[in-house]
Amino acid sequence: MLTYLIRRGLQAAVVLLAISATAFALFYAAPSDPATIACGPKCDATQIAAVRHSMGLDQPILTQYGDYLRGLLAGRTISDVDGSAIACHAPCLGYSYTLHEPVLSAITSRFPVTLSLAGGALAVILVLGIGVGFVSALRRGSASDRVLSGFTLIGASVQIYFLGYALQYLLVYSTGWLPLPGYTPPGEDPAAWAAGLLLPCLVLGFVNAAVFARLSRAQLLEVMHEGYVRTARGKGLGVLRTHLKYTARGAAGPVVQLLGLEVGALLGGAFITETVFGLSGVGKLAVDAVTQNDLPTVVGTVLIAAFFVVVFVAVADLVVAWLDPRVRLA
Amino acid sequence: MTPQQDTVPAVRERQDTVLSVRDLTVSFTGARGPVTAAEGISFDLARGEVLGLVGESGSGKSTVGLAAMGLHDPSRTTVSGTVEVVGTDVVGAAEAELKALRGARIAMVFQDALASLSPFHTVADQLGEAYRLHHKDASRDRVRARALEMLERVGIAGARARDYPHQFSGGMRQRVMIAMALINHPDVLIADEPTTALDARVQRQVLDLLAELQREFGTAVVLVTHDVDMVAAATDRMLVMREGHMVETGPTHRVLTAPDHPYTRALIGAAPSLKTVPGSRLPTVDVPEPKSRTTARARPDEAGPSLAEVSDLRVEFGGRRTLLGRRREPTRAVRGVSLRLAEGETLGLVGESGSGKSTTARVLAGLQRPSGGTVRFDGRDIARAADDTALRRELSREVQLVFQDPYASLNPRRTVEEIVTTPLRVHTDMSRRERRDRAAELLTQVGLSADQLPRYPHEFSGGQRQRIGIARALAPRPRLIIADEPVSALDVSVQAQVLNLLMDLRDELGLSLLFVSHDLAVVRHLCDRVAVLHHGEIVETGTRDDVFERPQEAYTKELLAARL
Amino acid sequence: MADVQTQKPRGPYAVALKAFRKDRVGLASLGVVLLFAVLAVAAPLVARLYGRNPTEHYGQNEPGLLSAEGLPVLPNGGISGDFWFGIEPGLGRDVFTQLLYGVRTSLTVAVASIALIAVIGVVLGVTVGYLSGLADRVFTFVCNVLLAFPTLLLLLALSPVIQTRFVSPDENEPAWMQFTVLVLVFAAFGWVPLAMMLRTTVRSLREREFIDAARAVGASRRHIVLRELLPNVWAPVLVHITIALPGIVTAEAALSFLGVGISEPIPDWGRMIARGAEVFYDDPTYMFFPGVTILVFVVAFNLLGDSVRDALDPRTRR
Amino acid sequence: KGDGAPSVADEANLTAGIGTAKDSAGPAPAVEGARRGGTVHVANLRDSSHLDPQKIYAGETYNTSLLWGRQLTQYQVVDGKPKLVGDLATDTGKPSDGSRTWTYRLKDGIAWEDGKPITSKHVKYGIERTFAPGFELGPPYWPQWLTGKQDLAKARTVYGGPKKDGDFKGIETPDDKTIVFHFAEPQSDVPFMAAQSSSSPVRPDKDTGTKYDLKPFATGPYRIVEHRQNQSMTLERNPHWKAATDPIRHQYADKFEFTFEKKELNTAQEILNGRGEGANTVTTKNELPPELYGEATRDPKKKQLVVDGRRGAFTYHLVARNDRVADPEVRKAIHYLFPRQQARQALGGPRVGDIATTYSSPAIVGYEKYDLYPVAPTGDIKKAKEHLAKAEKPVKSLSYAYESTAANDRMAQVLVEAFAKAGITLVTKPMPLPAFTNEVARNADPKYDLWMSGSSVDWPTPATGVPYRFDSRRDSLDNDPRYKNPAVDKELDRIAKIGDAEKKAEALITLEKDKIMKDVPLVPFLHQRVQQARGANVGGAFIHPIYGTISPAWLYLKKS
Ligand SMILES: Nc1ncnc2c1ncn2[C@@H]1O[C@H](COP(=O)(O)OP(=O)(O)OP(=O)(O)O)[C@@H](O)[C@H]1O
Ligand SMILES: Nc1ncnc2c1ncn2[C@@H]1O[C@H](COP(=O)(O)OP(=O)(O)OP(=O)(O)O)[C@@H](O)[C@H]1O
Ligand SMILES: [Mg+2]
Ligand SMILES: [Mg+2]
Repeated sequence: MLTYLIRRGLQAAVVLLAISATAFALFYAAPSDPATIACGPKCDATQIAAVRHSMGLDQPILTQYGDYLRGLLAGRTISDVDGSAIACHAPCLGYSYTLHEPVLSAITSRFPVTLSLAGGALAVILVLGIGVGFVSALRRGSASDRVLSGFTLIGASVQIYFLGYALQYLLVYSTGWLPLPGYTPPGEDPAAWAAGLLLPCLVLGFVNAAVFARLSRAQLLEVMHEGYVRTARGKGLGVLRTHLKYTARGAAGPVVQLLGLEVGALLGGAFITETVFGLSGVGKLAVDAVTQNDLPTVVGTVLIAAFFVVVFVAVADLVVAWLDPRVRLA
Repeated sequence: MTPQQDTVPAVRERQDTVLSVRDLTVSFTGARGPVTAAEGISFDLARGEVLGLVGESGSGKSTVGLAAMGLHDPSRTTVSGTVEVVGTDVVGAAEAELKALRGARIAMVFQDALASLSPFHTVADQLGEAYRLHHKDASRDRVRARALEMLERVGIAGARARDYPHQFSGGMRQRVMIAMALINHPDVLIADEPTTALDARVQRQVLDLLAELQREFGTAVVLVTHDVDMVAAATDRMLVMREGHMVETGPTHRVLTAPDHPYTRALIGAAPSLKTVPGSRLPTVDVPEPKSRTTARARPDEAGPSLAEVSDLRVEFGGRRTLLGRRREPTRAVRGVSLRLAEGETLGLVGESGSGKSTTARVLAGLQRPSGGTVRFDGRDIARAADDTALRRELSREVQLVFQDPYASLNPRRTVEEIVTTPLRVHTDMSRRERRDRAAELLTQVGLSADQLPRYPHEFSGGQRQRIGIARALAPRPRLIIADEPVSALDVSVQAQVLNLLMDLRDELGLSLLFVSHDLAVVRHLCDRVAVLHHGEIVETGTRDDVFERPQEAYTKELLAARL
Repeated sequence: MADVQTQKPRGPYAVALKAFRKDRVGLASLGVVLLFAVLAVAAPLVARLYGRNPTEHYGQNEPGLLSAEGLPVLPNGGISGDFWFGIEPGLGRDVFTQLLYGVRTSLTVAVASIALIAVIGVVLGVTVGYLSGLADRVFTFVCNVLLAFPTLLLLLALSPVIQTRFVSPDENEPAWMQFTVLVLVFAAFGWVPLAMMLRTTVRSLREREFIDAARAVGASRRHIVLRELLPNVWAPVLVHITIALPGIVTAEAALSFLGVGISEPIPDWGRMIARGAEVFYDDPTYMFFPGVTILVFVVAFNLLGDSVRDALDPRTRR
Repeated sequence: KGDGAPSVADEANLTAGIGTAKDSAGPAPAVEGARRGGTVHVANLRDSSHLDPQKIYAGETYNTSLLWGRQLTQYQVVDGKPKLVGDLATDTGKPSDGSRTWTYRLKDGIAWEDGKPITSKHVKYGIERTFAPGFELGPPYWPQWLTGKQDLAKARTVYGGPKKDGDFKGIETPDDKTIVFHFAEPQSDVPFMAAQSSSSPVRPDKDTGTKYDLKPFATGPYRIVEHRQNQSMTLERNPHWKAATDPIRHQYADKFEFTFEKKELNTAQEILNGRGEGANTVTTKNELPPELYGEATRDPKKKQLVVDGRRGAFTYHLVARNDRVADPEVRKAIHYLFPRQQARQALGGPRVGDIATTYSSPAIVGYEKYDLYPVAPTGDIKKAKEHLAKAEKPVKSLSYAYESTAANDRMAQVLVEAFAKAGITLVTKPMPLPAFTNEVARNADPKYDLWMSGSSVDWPTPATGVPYRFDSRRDSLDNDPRYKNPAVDKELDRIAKIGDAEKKAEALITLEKDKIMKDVPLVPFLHQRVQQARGANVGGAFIHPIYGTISPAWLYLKKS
């Protein structure tokens, strides 16, 4: 177990290293220059050169990347445009000259939004996705199965940006049934927090739930014909309890694995949902950073997103191993 | 359990009948319309009686068993007739009624023990659940104690109760299933092929256990099997099924000795036993009375030039370096085996599962790299053939394989023609036409017809597929054929066909044959010499008669004794 | 248990085809998909018959169609006998022909990407699945990296880079280049799931005896990969393709929605929706049509994918 | 009216006058109907990039920083009409030595948020900071003018800021109330430059370097209590600010709460529908999202909440690179074929701006309306073709670079269509803003013929406009059309010596009209407008005529 964790950790570290290198190389190869952006609109060439120098952008890219990695592990001091020092503690993801704050703090301050959104969406996914999958697998071929399958088909096919706007138009704007989507810290006003996130979570959850509904339905149907399920019924166990105790357990593996990937992806920021509903989460931060060529933030958000994916994929593997004693970790 | 005298059903008192099946018909709705898997089945089972349900694969045995449990999926199955379990008609009964019945009055040991035990729950949990379901007010401790008791009863140490099924061997799992079925002392037990896929020794243990428990609890048993020997040994009455219909029923002794129906006769004769004449043609369903061989097989010269030879062969698996530098313990599959196969000879390789038979065969075929020892074919060192494509290609001209699984060894996406001509493409520069003609010729040789060339494997039955596999092996006109359990996946009557074919071809073509099997009777029937493998080592080698009549080693004796 | 041998010989695909022919939903969705394909191919013809083209600024050139703010004057987004689906706010282009030509954009990108994905995925997946060892480890690593990479961000960041790096300033970014870039980037990430799936499939196929059987008759590696393995993976590849294609249509639209992707004046559904989002308080119609079109298209494709899978998968046919 | 917004009488003529010493005395003329108390909420999508007074270089932040920062001079706005008056100083400055020396006297009673008096040393220190590295973000004028070196880098070799080079000789502070600037050349526009944020005092003991950028020390009516970058900012009344010293600002609300990062559309929805804190909210940076504009114009209740005005002196022009599109006939042809009305429609209609015929904005001193080559707003293809026919070489294709936004994409299509009608293929080059800045604005040799340029002057006189844009000796950052006319250069040299701001403005506008625009170096398109939203309960909201956004310094709550 411990060796497994260590090995998995090392693997994850290498993957993240590769991702950071790729992101770094790709984004620093972009045509526009962070120094130009950091320096004001009236900067001339010599000034920009000075700014480049003080930001360390005139160093070879490998040196810059080395500094970046060092900052990530041990923290470093970054020089501002004017050459003054900004302390950036480990894990230092760099400093955003557009936001004028360390990338990590920019991410952490937006993280509650993303976390709330991810949590809500996850709840919807679990209830709607797996619940629907369960019901329609149990009633395979029935009218309710067809209705639910149609429902998930729509979910799998609809665009967040279409559904998001359409629902905003119907439920918020024309009727006022729901409050405007937005984020209020739950500590401030839990009701407003829930109300503001209701629609985004529902939409994000619904669209993603479809995949889970289909997967869990297919999985359940497959496992339903396993011998051990029949054995359980042969013992005199009822249908529902058999499926809850045996079928669901047998079907869980792939669902959990997909769930791990999904949680990781959600925590890395739901780019489109956050854009559509105007939630200032990590995803919106990332998209904005890309459009504003805020390279440190782009690399930082890419890394964070990848980090969550890697971590939760590993967690999912652990859960699968815990669910299925046949799976050996090592 | 010795065969009893025929008891006339009419004489038996009503309350003594624990299972009464009348005119049972089961059909499935499939993609191609309904499939009737059982039709007009009727029988009675008295308390304490053992009924053997015999028939080849797909004849509807399991279907009848499941119908008795009321376990057919109602949405896709139509069941008609009546199945009365201690007075309750299972057909059309309410789920609640069935729940009370299942596991308590009627229980089933399902066909595949590994698949039938939940991999996610400990053995004790699964046993305990079976008990608790019908003893609602039993305390936790009581349930646990009962589960342990039942485990011990089937010979599994209580200490292993917290283990998961995958940590058990096949025989142990089978015993767990039996324990689970009997934990509530049911009136009827349906044991669906409880011993297939088990070694002879384990098979024996399981059957003995079943008989013991059956006697003890007075349970009536429906023993589903396709093994005639087993029926003879363990049942009072038998019922023969074919394609969903009852062919014949009656007291076991009577049916076995004087079968009414030719099918029954063929079924009984098809499996070689330790008493059949070696090398004789076996009866099959299509040819119940085969012509006997005109010329007896001449004993090949054992001392003659050796065709293939391995000495001190060792094969290890695994033991790869892990990331943290720990080496895992390698599996030592073959530990110093020495064998010799003379030109024209048939050598049998027997041993229980995992003893290294296949591994040895694969080394000889150039598919597996040995870890040590020498391998020679016709005097040439072929140890490197597994890694050296050119060498293997040369070798494969002379040595060909017939595989165990007729389903897995034929590529489902290639036509029979493509499959059979592959060796020709590799080894000859025949034109397409010529290859085709040769393939047609080969098919006829193995008893199929040439117009089946454009078909795909899934359109053939298991026996036919095995023939295709044999045709492929014959294509390059090899000198040695290695047959790795070529009949173990087949029904007895089909098995007989394939064995007959192999014997015919061997004689016609003067082939040498390395025949791998765990079935002693089959080996005895076919082989000139026999080598017994145990845990990767040769325990005993000798001529057929020496090994079967005068076994020297304890292990060999044990193996022979386990045969029913 | 009908005796199949009395019928004409049928390959596994023929069996699947027969199963598919019986699937009414599958046929219907195939019909819709084909309809879209025909519309894409015949777009100029349809536009000619209809009498409008997708690029002309009708609303700006014909007075009375658009308000000073650029909103359609007629209700429901300016739907009229001349403009069946209304006119685009701002420029006043015809929505119907825009949607029509939008099919071309979506289908071109999706089909080209899928073709590339299929080639890369099959080659890599099958090869790696057969080789294992070092190749396998490198492959797994690359896949892990690509899976953890936030694709959308990369796409967002990359498009302008390519545009400014590779296009000379005195020519329009050629349409083929826009398409190529999109296709390449979709393919760069899209092959991963397919290749991973094929790798697993091939690995289990490799354990099957018929591969050993081929080795035993002396077949070369090439023969094994090309003739023994490949024919066995077409079914999963086909299923994967039909299920992945609508995903690419969606992703392409999402990119356009976020402001990168195929640029003006090439009609594009995602861009229409983005514009629709801007005016949807004043002119919800403009969002309705592209939104519903994509929905129908993707639903049809997903249904088709399901049907293809059912037809090809012997287990679901059960 | 009733909401206390200053009435905007005649927008066309709202240029800034220069006020007298009497105008400069506090308190500011009361806003009609204003009352004290309450918390005004300001919701913007983005936080200001800088709050350090010497780094601020954006009209909106100038406007917001009025809440806590004071300068030597500032614009007093009465009834929407701006007037430049003394702020910390008693008047707008006294020139001497042919306008080479300017003297300011500070008022009595002006104090920092801790009650300590503001002295001329603080003002000097603040201005000295503009020389230091890192302050290239702010306007360059103080270093340039004080050293007489156009090149900022050279100016900085003369003096490198108070931290590096200590005291700067060019600014004298004979006593705590007096500050004297010695310029190398005659400077007429010093009063206007003294209104820029860079002319704010900074107290050396409070100069916390980079941190000062988050939370500057207050001199105005409010002080910053808390500022979390990109999240929120809270302002409270500054007890040491005295209304009597300030002719510009008010201190009506108790508090200002700034919040950031909320979607513009949602903020505007809340304001227009009075949901949540909407009624007490105002946007000072966000503009009214285009999504809501139609709705807001239809509903009279909502229309009231939309504050519309001129975006300061911002203009939007189609710039031709004069050395690539060298033939004036071709530029004239472009002038004629440019379909201003369709282009504006694609951008959103009349709300985005008024169609321009002049280079300079009507908001600047000395503005004069003229129309040298009258053309219908839908363009005149016939005339365009005539001019093209006169061109020396036929024009087949032109390239057009622009910042890629959905609206600009649409406008590009309008241009493509119009150029096509005149037989010219317009090659469009959309690029994201950073790339556009790099590739076009900052590139000494961009390979494009045309681009759109939105620009403004640094203060409402043409002095930072015309002489920069059309002087051939200036670099492409200033003279982006690459306009070259020796006669204009000569005339600009002459005008530079004029020591009076208003006279100089007049001369420049005349030059623009009589010489420069005759050559069509660029095609005037729009004098931009701006719309922002204010809550129903917020009074005193108007678009500041100079800074072009709602100014918080005039706001009050009707009920609290
Ligand atoms: N669930 C099902 N759906 C459709 N057909 C089925 C189903 N179960 C069994 N069959 C068909 O019914 C027939 C009888 O099957 P059954 O399992 O009873 O045979 P069996 O005698 O038990 O064979 P084996 O010895 O291989 O276990 C076969 O042709 C089988 O294909
Ligand atoms: N590829 C492999 N990797 C690891 N272990 C293997 C491998 N192949 C075989 N073994 C192990 O080697 C031993 C011998 O296997 P082999 O297949 O030769 O047995 P067998 O006698 O053919 O058994 P069976 O009758 O079940 O076919 C077994 O313990 C098996 O688990
Ligand atoms: Mg069976
Ligand atoms: Mg074997």
